Amino acid sequence: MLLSLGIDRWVLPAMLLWPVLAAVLVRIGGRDVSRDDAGNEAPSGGPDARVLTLAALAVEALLAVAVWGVFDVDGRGWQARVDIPWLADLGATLSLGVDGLSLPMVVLTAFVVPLALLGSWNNVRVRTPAFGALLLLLTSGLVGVFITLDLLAFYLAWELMLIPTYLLVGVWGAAGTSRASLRYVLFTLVGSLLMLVAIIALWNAGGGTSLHIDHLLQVALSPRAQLWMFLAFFAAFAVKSALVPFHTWLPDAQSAAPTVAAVTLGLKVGAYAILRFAIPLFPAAAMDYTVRSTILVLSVIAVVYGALVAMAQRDFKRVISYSSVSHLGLIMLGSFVLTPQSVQGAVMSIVSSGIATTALFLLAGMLEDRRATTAFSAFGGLAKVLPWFSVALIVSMLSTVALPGTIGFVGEFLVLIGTYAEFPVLAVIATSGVIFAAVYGLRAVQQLLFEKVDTEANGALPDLSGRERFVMVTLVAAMVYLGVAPHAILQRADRASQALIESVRFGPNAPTTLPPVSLSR
Amino acid sequence: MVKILVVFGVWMLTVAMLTLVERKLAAWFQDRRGPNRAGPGGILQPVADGIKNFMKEETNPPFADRWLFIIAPALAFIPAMLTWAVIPLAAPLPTPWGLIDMAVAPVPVGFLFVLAISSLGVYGMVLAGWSSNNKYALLGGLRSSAQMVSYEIAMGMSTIPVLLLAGNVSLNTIVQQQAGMGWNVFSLTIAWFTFLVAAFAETNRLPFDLPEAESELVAGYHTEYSGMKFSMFFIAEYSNMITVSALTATMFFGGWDLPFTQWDNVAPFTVLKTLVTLIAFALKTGFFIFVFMWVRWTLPRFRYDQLMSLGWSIMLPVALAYIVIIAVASLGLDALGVTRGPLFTLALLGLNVVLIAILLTWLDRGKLISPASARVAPTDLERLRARGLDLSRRKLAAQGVLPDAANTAAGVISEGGN
Amino acid sequence: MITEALIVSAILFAIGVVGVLTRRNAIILFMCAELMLNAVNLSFVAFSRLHGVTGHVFVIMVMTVAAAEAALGLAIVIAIYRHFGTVDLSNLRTLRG
Amino acid sequence: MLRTFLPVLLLLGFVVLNAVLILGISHMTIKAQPTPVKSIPYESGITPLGDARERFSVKFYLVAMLFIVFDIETVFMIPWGVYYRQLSCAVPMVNGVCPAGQLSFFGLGEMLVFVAILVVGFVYVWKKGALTWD
Amino acid sequence: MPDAMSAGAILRALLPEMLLSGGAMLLLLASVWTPQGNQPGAAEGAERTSVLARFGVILCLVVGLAVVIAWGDGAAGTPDGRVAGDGFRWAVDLVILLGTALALMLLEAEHQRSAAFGPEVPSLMLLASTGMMVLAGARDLMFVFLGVELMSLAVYVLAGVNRRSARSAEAAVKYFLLGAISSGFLLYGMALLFGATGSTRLQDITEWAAAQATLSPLFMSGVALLLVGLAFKVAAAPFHLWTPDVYDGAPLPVTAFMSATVKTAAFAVFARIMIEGLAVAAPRWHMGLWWLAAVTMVVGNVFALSQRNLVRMLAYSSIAHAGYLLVSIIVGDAAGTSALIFYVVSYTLATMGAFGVLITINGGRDRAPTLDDIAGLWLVRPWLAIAMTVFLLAFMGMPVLGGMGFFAKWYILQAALQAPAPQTILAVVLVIASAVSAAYYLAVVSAMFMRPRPEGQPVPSTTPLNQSLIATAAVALLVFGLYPTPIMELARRATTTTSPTSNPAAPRGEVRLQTASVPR
Repeated sequence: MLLSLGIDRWVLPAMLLWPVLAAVLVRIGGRDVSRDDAGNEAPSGGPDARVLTLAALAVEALLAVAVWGVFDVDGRGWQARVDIPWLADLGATLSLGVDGLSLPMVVLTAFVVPLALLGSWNNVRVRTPAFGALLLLLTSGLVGVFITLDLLAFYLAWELMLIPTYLLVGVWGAAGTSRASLRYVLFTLVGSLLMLVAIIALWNAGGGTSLHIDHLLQVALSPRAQLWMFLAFFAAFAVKSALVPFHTWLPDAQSAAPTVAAVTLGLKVGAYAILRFAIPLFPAAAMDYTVRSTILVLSVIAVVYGALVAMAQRDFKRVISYSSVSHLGLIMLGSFVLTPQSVQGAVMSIVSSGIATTALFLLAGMLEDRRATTAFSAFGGLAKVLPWFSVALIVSMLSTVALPGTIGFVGEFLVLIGTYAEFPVLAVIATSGVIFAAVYGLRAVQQLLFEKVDTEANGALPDLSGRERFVMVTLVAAMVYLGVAPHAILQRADRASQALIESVRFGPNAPTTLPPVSLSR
Repeated sequence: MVKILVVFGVWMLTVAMLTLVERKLAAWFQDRRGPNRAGPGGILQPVADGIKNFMKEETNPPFADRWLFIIAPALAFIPAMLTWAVIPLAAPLPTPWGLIDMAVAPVPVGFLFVLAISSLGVYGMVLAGWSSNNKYALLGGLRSSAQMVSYEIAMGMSTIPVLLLAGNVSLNTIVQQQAGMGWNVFSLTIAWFTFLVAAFAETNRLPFDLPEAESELVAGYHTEYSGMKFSMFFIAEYSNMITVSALTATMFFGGWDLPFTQWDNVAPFTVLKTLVTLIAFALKTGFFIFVFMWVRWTLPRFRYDQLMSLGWSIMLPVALAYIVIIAVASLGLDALGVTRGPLFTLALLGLNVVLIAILLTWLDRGKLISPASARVAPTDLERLRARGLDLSRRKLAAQGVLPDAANTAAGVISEGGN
Repeated sequence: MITEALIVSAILFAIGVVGVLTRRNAIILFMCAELMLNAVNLSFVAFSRLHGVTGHVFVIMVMTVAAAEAALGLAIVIAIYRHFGTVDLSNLRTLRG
Repeated sequence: MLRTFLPVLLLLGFVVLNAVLILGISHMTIKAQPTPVKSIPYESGITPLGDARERFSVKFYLVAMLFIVFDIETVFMIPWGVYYRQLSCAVPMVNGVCPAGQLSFFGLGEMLVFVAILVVGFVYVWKKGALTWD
Repeated sequence: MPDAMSAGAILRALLPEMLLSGGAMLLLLASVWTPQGNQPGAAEGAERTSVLARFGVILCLVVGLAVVIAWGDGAAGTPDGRVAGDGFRWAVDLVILLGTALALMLLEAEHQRSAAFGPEVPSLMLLASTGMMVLAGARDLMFVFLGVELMSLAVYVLAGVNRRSARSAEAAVKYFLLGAISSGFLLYGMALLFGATGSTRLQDITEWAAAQATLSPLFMSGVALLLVGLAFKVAAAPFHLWTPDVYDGAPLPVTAFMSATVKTAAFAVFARIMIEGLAVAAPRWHMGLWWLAAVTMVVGNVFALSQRNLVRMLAYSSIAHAGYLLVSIIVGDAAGTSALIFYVVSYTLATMGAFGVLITINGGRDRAPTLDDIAGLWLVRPWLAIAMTVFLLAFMGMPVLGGMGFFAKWYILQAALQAPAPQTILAVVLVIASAVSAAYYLAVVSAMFMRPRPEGQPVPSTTPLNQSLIATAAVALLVFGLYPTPIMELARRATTTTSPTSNPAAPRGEVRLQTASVPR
């Protein structure tokens, strides 16, 4: 039915452009609630900017559903693909399309952002039109990163995320966060600008006629050139996704950011980009023994280190951040082990981490709304006071620590299985990280929920409102549903990960010494 | 070279005699006798002056620039003595060694040489004024420099038409051209007049002797000088006067050329020709020297602002416009097929007559020719009074006496004032 | 002859550069700059003996420019003097980073 | 080249020598007998007040600047004036005469442009009052 | 004896310049009949500056039209090849006129506040841009010198044009002295080149150099001195020391003019001399220019980091931009040149816009705005803050939100990496430097958005003209940032359409191959 409307022709461009358009509308037409509250000014006309933003994001989510709908599970290659002529002189087209890898990301993003906004409705109450506009721009960038097939368009989308995030964190974040957000931008920028050089070099090597990934995948490169380009790409993505040791900006930025921004920072955009671009474009470099083992070791270190550091945190938000760092390690591990299971596991982990992190940050935000702090020392015994909250927190935390039956388990399990087949030692070490994860997860739950109510203020905290309940129930339902029925994603990611591995093995740049990967499982 | 020594000697003698001539002329104009003690008819007066100057004590005012004070007279003296070297004095002289140009240094860029060297003289005056540490002297030096540079432009521009006709900067060629076409004073009357006025100003002679206006500045830049140093300034001034006269003669009155005949211009050259042309040249030059002195004892001195405004707002535009007119006219005559000859000159003369008429009626309007007082109509008098009133009011305003004090004149940097 | 002129020109230019580097008086700096230009003029004239009239034309143009520059420089230095009462550049301190 | 200017150089040397001689002789023949009163600058008998080298009217600077600018215009006009006839002829001249019908307005046009620019500057200076001395 | 050079050909070749200078002189005459100072009617006289500035803008548009027509006609340069008639000249002319028009608007805006400018300032600006246009077309060292001086003399005056301001006077004297000295170097270089080659025409110089087995020391020292002089003019490190002081002291519109348009013209002539004239000697100057570019990028960005004074910051940033542009000259082929043109378009728009904002927040005070002045701008004038962010991001080279700035860097990087001898290291230096530059540009952004408005800071107000300038610049940057093809098409045409008089001896690109055999 959807196909008959030709929806696949316009849905992806719409997903990319609608938020930008909506951003302008929200900025111009939205009403700033805080001004009404302060009574400084006569309420300007128009609806509440937050409502407008949410509506726009809801439209975006609907579009994502449409994409999901038109996606052919058995199809090969790009789906819902659209090519819009753009810069003829560079050979750049606005080429959009999804496959099994990006589809989950698109849907995840399109749902998580509005939920996060709804869940942190009162987190931001000042200058909401601008806030909404920036959030929409950011959404456009996020979606763009997942659906663009042209490297120039991808780079534009990639950088489009930067400034809105910077402003969201800096302006609406806790006081004195401009430094943290600046650090985030600078870190990211160094990486992405190096990537820009690599993109141009790659394009140049491909004859300077096209920036489309399909074209560039066919470009044969010298090992040396591959290595440099891969390192440039990897630098950009690793910084963005906060791989240890490039992770230092993440906890600072996330803990300072307004909830929505923290959620978007937690989305594993970089990890996706590594799977999508860095590995298939430069397989020989990625599978080079030194490079690969270094990254694998780094990943494992990230898993363990993230978990260990998370254990030592005294602030709930920072625990979430470090757990996210730890997850990223697993995703990287899965990506670079590059077996069908591990890649699928990585995809699952990206999704699970996205959902769980969102849920946790929303919960932290709810705490913060109520008590203006998220330090463990301020809380305790909330289980009795806030039952809804507690349930949501426990489920989310269990998913984070990969309890079977939650989505988190699926991802980690697949990654670890895949890794075990290739690198048993690494798998074992990484598994220890999972155990540490249990420790920090339980510790957080215990410190927040189960000790005595030792602070007067905590006794009278209101439980989740209807709005908050709706958001948390949705997220928890997603975690549990995907935990028991991961098929919905795995089925779609299967072909894509196969294709990825094939392109690595048989592409023009395939490594001469193949990694010991068994295709038949 | 012999030529240098001979001509230099003659030159110095002429200068010396000129001081006497000037005084004699002044006496004549004023109906008195002039110097008559030293020698017969005062003929040895210059010698007496010279000896006196050598013996006279020199004062050394407590100035900061002792060396500049000493060098300044030399700086005025040297260029004055150099300029005349390029002026052709007569038709070439046949000698056993071939034809010899009757100029000390017959350089091909004679005209430029005169312009260049004569403008160096201003350094002497400025430095004299500066190093004297005397307010009169400083002001005199400044005035002379401002005046000389102002009129140098008018002078330069007024000679361009000559170049237009001659097509060369060699003074000899200019003389030759006039021999062929007739004197430039006919074809370029206005240029001649502007040149003459500028020449007066350049030599700091009355009516433009503001730098040494004795009624205002005692003696101007050489107030503090005495003895031979003073004498050197004096020599320089007279030397310049001769040079300028000779230049006028050369550029506008045919130089050593004899009018109405080609006899003197064509080979073979003989000693007789040289002598005759030399005399012709000397007569022409002498006439202009006479004019210089005549004017000195006839006309009153200009006011300084009148002087500057004459130079900048009348001489310069007139000279500029004249260049354009002559350029157009000569091109037009060429287009009409008039060959360069007497007819050409006549045509230009006609043009000049028209131009002079225009100049006198339209441009002058009673400013130059007749004294303003003779022409002021009652209504104009009223206007002038009102203007004077306005000026004094403004002056008061500037002093802050009147409330509506306006700013200093914007647009140009105005500071101090004297 | 040309070589000598070039050497003189180079020396004059060098004097100008050294003056520019070592002096702080605006007038002297200005004079040094003019000296540099005129040193170059000398070079041009010398080279013109080899290569024809182009150098002379260039010299006239440089002179023009130098004249305009001189007029301008004088005006600017006067302005400086009016504002600061000095032409010593090291006393000019309104612009500090 | 050098031969043409040799007389000038000789004359220059001669004149400089003369100047030095005059200054030197007069320096030797006289005996300075300075007294304090004799040494003070002559200002019509009034004791001088302050240094002579005070600030003087900016007008003098202005004239200097204008001179520099306008004098250079003359520098351009001289070569133009000298070559005017050649510039007015579209083909090389024959015996100093331009062949009939070959007159060109190139030289005149160039100079008119030049003069026009000069006049604009002149009018500007004039209207700004830089030429009036008050 | 006007041999072969008919007056008509000269007229045709120089028509835009003549139009512009003629118009400028008319404006000058108009300005002189404006009462000022203590003359009666001086109050209306102040108005006149604004009127004249607007006329200047119109004049720029007219001349721009003439340029477009000339380009469309395929107008050639002068027959003797001393003035180019190629696309590069016309394109640079257009950029210069754009910058001049915008600067005139800025002038008008600033004048509304401070009344600091006399009525002749617009015509000064136009005369400066006449000089720049001469530079854009100069194919003869004589014209180069003439253009440089025509431009510089007017800009010296412009720097000191606020006569009430001591800062302005100081800027003028510093600019003047350094400018005069750099002219000296430039000229000496020209003299030595003339001495070595016997001509001042770039074409002759190229032919001479191509015919030599070894290049004489005279020639090379000429090139070196020329390089130094040009480096002074474009403010490349280490010859940049005058820049911050001069930019700081000069009136804001003039600073904008200097940092965008003057730089454009200087780079145009730099490129023409280096690429067209001295390409044969490329192996010899290449290394020097390489280091110049690298050092300039680093120095500009590093020194900008510590500035609180926004104008000084932009001054250092303009030094850094000079470094980026030098990269395109080092690349030296058609791609590099078109990248240069694209870059200056983007840079002009961003600079003019940014200075428009600075003029607005400065409110006519006689001092440079600092970070404190712009702090919390977002709270009072959100759109202004957004526009400023766009401009800063364009400087930085951020895609989408920085608009054209990104593609400007992209094209330079592309040219650098595509060149026959790829400049990979310079490209990396460039991007790292850009990343560093983000620190200070974002410091301004963060001041605007993340700091409270200081007490007592007045709410800036704009004139409609300035407002439209800022808006236009920002929108143009954004639009062409998503679809840069028109501008790039223009830039590309500029470097591929050559006039009949273009140098056949040195087609671009092949030059390098020829010189590869030149022994060092």
